[in-house]
Amino acid sequence: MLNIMGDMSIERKMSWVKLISIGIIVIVLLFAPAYLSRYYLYLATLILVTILFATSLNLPLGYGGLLVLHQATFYGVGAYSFAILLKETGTPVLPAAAVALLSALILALFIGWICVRLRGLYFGFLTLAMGQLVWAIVYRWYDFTGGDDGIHAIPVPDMIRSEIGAYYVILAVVIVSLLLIYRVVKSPFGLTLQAVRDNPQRCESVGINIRNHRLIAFVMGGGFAGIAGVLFVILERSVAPPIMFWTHSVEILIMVLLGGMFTFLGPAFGAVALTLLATFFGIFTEYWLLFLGSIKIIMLLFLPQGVLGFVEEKITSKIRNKTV
Amino acid sequence: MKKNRFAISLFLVMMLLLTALVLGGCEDPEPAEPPPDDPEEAVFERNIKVGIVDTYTGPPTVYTYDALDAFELALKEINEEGIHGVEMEFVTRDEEFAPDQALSWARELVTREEVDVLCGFMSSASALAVSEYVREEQVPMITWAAQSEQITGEAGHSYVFSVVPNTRISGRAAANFLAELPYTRYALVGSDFEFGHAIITRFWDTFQELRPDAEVVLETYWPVGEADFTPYISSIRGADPEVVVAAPGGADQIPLTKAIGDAELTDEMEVYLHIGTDHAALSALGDEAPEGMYGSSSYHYYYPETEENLAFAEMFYEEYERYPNFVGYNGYITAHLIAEAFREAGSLDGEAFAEALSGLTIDSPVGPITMREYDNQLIHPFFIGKTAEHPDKPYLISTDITMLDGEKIMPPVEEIMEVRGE
Amino acid sequence: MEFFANLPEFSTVISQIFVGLSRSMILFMVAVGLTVSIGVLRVINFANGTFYMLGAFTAWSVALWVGGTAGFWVALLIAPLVVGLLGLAVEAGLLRRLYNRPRLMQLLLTYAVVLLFNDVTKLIWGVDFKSMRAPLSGYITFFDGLLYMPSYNMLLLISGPLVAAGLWYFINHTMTGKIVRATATDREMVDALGLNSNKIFAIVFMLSCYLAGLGGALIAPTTNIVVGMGMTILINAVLVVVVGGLGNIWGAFLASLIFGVGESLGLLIAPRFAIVFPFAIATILLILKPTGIMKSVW
Amino acid sequence: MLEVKDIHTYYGLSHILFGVTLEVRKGEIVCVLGRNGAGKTTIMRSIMSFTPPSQGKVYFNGKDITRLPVFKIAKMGLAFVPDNRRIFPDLTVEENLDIAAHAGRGRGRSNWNKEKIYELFPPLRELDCRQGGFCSGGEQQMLAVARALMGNPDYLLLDEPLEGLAPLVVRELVVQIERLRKEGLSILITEQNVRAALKLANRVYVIDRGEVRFQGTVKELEENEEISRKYLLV
Amino acid sequence: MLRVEKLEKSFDGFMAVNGVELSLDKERVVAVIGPNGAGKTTLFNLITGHLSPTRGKVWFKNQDITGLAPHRICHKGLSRSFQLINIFPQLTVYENVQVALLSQQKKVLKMLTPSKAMLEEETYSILEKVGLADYAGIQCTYLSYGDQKILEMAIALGNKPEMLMLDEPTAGMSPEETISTLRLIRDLAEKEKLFILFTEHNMNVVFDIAEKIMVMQQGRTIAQGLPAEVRADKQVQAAYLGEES
Repeated sequence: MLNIMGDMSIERKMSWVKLISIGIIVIVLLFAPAYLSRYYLYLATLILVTILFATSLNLPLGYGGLLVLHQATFYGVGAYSFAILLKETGTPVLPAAAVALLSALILALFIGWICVRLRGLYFGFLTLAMGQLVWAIVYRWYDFTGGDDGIHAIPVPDMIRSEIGAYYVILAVVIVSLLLIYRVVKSPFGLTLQAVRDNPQRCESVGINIRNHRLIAFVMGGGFAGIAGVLFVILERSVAPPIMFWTHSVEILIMVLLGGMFTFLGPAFGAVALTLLATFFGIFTEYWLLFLGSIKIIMLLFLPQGVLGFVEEKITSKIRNKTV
Repeated sequence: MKKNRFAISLFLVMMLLLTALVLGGCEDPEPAEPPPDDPEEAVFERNIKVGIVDTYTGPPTVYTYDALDAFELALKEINEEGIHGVEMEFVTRDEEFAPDQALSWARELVTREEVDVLCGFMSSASALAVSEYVREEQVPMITWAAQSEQITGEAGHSYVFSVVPNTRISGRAAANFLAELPYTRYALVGSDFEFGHAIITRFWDTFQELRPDAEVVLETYWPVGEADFTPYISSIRGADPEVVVAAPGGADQIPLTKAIGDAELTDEMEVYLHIGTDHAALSALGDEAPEGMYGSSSYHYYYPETEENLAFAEMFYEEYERYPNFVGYNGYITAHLIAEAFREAGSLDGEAFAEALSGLTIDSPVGPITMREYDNQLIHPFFIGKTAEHPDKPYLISTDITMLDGEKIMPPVEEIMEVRGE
Repeated sequence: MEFFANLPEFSTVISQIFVGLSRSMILFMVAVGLTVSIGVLRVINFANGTFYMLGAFTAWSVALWVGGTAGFWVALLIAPLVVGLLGLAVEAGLLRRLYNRPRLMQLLLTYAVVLLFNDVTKLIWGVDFKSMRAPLSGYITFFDGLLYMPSYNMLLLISGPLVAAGLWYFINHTMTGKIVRATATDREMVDALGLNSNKIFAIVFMLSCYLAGLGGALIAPTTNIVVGMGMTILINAVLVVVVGGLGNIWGAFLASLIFGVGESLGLLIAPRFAIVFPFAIATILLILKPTGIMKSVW
Repeated sequence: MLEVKDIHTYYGLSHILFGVTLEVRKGEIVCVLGRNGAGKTTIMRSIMSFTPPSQGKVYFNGKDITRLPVFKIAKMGLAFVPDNRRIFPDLTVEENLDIAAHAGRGRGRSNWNKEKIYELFPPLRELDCRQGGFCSGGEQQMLAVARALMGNPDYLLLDEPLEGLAPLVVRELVVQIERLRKEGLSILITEQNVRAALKLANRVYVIDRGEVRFQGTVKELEENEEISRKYLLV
Repeated sequence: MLRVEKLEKSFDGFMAVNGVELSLDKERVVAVIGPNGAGKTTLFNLITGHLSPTRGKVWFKNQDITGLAPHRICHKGLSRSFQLINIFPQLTVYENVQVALLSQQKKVLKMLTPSKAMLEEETYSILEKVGLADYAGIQCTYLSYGDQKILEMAIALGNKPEMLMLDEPTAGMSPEETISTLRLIRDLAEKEKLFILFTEHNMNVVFDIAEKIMVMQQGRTIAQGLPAEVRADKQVQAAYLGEES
């Protein structure tokens, strides 16, 4: 048992697997437009956006231990700000995206500042209530947000308008964002964030301001969700209130959980799997919610750590058995 | 241990991507179409495929399934005859009343299923979202339930068609009808979403021109899906109007009608309910619906009592053991419009189809109907009547029906040009 | 369309308050079911709204089967029981396996149950609009017309406090109620005394579903019975439970009243923003009293 | 007779008990001594199957009770008083006793009732209507024992009953436990307070790091200085 | 160094700590003893800011730290360990200590540099000091009970404190572990010039290494002074020692 980390050969093997996997994924992703038909390219792009969205939730949820029940608020606010700026004011894309990000961050800061006083479920429910408040305002404020009709025909520049253009732009932004999140997770901030999640009391007594830490994680999660919202607009060129309704947040939560919330790529895996599942069930049967619901129940019952968490546990326990 | 985590994750994501890739790669592209020749003699080389994107989850399903069933019924008729030697088929997708889902499915249908026409659309937001997409893809779409006036108005273009009277038409129809009555004090109420607001606004704009002496004594809206209408009935009573004009959306119809009946509001004032006399609501309410309430619908299976109309209603009844509501009827005529337009176009090309459909006139159960050329909005009669009991039926029906001429209640083309800024 | 409607008359305000109170009662029945299951099982049951919907559907079927005004009363007896038993099946079949897992898991499991049941309901009952006859019709007047409301709302108004009182008696004065309270704070010790806490959990979950079903059966005559009708009330009920203090029955009662009356009065003042009210009320109350207006069991 | 045979118990991944074997015969008081973290509480939890052992067996009156549901074990006549008392804080003292009596109705020969309990623990009589959560530590300990007795058990498992009590209260409680044995109860006690425990016990087990290091009578333990020094730090 | 003045804390009318006075200046190793429930842990929590006192003051390095948040007190150089094991279960042993060091160096908000190699030397030096260096890469829940208690102390040392407060550092340890832990505590006081305040159950331990002892019972100080004085105190013998040994 004491030898778990000592076995260098396993580590070296793993780093090779890692390198090769990264290489293959990069190639697969870079040349996707070459072999994917139009619909699947679109689906891939949509999945990329969802991956970023799910990962943005995992930052406060999985790493910070914050029960964020309404992440779609920030996604929606990012999307709406971007859409309104492009459509109503004709702002160029980059400044508009920057403003959208900023508005998601500010909203997250505001909601977070109020919510981080609370713990656990109370925190979660306050985010839910405030998120629904934002949703209700968007839904009602017809002159500004288009109400329940939403905003359509958003003038996205031609370059990123084509499916391939949108794919590459979104791919680039998602990869950069994921790398950023990865770095944050592996940074001292990320490490202490996990410590705060595991044992907040102890963190206080080693001198960590846990409220600050939680707030920062929450705001960062909100910011990345806002970016995902902007990407969504680039892809769909239309927004409507359902994207920030609470059920959307729950869908994303399920992705994160089923993928494995203590792993970095778990949420991404969940996003890929559930989006594909929903699409295929939607194509094959009218009662797709029945199937999707059943699958979710089965997975929740039998894979409590999520798919990646499960696989990881299997493999690490095998390695441990070998080394002990 | 932590290192493995990353590698395994990467591996799994990769496997999924590869699966997607294989699935995606399996699609082989359809061969290109031959150029259209003379419509009369054209022979299509493959079946016509129609994609239906509609809501099959939640409250509006009472309409969407009717439309789907009627559409299928029409296909049977159409395929007996055939269209240039081929048949028409369809696929459906459930968009859950969410525009992003609708758009996603529309993309799937257009790029993966490669459908020739899209139709359906209960939700106006979905219709608007997809409308922008089909404009670029040059795939025609027809909405049979979404009533936003923007669809063929401000956001209209040559590929989007509507067979359902939109809010502008319905509002004008109500105004034209009520202007004949002697009342001046009005209460305007509706469901709190765009549809409710639009109906009320259009009604009042037109009505004011016709009757400058009228006044609004109350204007109020309730959240969509409201379970209990008592507070609204109380506030209507409190305002003491002569006429209540109500625009409830979808599922709000039932509880509102019921609350009106329960409060016996029709004894104290006139009540006009948008789509209030449609079969879907009245048949569900049985004898709980109030008698003597004005209501509108763009279709009644029992009126006009023409042979064609009764025949269609009976045919539908035989197949499904129920009578169609107005959206069901819209599904039926949509199928026939599509078939006729393809016959006319003689090509599977979207542009040719859209051109053929625009301005097309066909015979329907209620007489000839025409797709207006400028804005692709169907010219269709509109029915307003008063509820009354019927000796043979367990529910109320509309009586004393006034059939408003489609041409008259349609907003003039100039008005549409104005909102489109042309 | 001004922001503020004309100021209403006094009698309208009074009537509106009472109508708001009667609306609160339905909200209370769903919310109290939620809060009981949170208090004892520590499970947040998102499916509660779905059980409410099933209550309405079952009541509709039963009333149709029995027919007449008696139909409603029979439905009121049977429908909640059916829903309660269904709840028991969900507890024993699914939820029981997740008690030791993180709360988020249970929450999402109940959400998946919502998806499942919505489609099953569609399969069983079809998609037609459904409407059910109320046992009482017409309006009644009190105090020289100062208060004027539908008789059926009076029934609702009475049923809420009845349910609350019954629940209070059950919790405080029956042996099962005492055991339920004990289980809420220390499940292991209840087991160690030789009482089967699994059974207590099942009873409580069944009770909570029963209450949701009762709410559904009671609302059925006034509303359109459709798939998805549980979603709106669910989110309001969740907020009521949180604002009232997780697991506190009286908190849920009080919060329901605040929500119901607040919304009703809000309608009079700013009808255009009626939809914003519940969330605004919840947000403000939670900012002021983060752990709810009454003591939470957590 | 309660017999624990070679049990191994884990908390998650940590292995706590390594083959513990002990027995409690009818009518005797057996004491398990050991330091914090030695595994005393885990023995109790394994017997009651709160944390069922992954290897080994627990027999009660000859029946295998390993992995039975907790409530079934309790119903057979084993009562557990945990180290932190775990009174139901929202219930009054009376209600605490009521539900235990309800659970134990129609069981056993000893027939405890409230009157008999109040006789044994006079202070409880005055506290009748006070909520369990508002009682002092000593009162809670009495209540916890009383609650266990209301179920009419044959065997009593007391986990560190004397911990954190004032000396005077300890003395009182020792007397009361002694009385319980005379009533015919068999008792298993875990304790850190060696002095008090030795006053009570017939036989003693000393455990450390999840293993039994010594077993025998009180006298034998007192004579074995090495064990006392090494494991009990007296 | 540390001065506690008339500290009081009541929970719903129950006086957990009642007018405690304590000061550390010359003596580096001070012990607080008393039976369970005497208020030792509450006293610790009051000093480190986990609880705020009902009355009284706490001075550290001549600054008033009464009621400050725990993380602020920690940054002033007062660090503590806990009676029950209180570590970061999902992190490795290395990371457990690293977190404390990062916090002490105010680097916890660095977001873009990988944390892995940061402060490696310091972390290892602490791990070596307490003898856990061999287990650096292991997830800490796999450590034995005794080692987890040591890790507990190592985390506290990660804050580079001037004064260390240890709540029952040897509770539950085997005699060998207890002895080595005591040696470690003495070393820390002598070599690292740390002030150490600790609570303890085990009398031998206390009289062995403490330079000054405070005895608490039911929230009050009943004796304070050099070990010999305390041992001789009648009241202490009656209330505490008399029963225990």
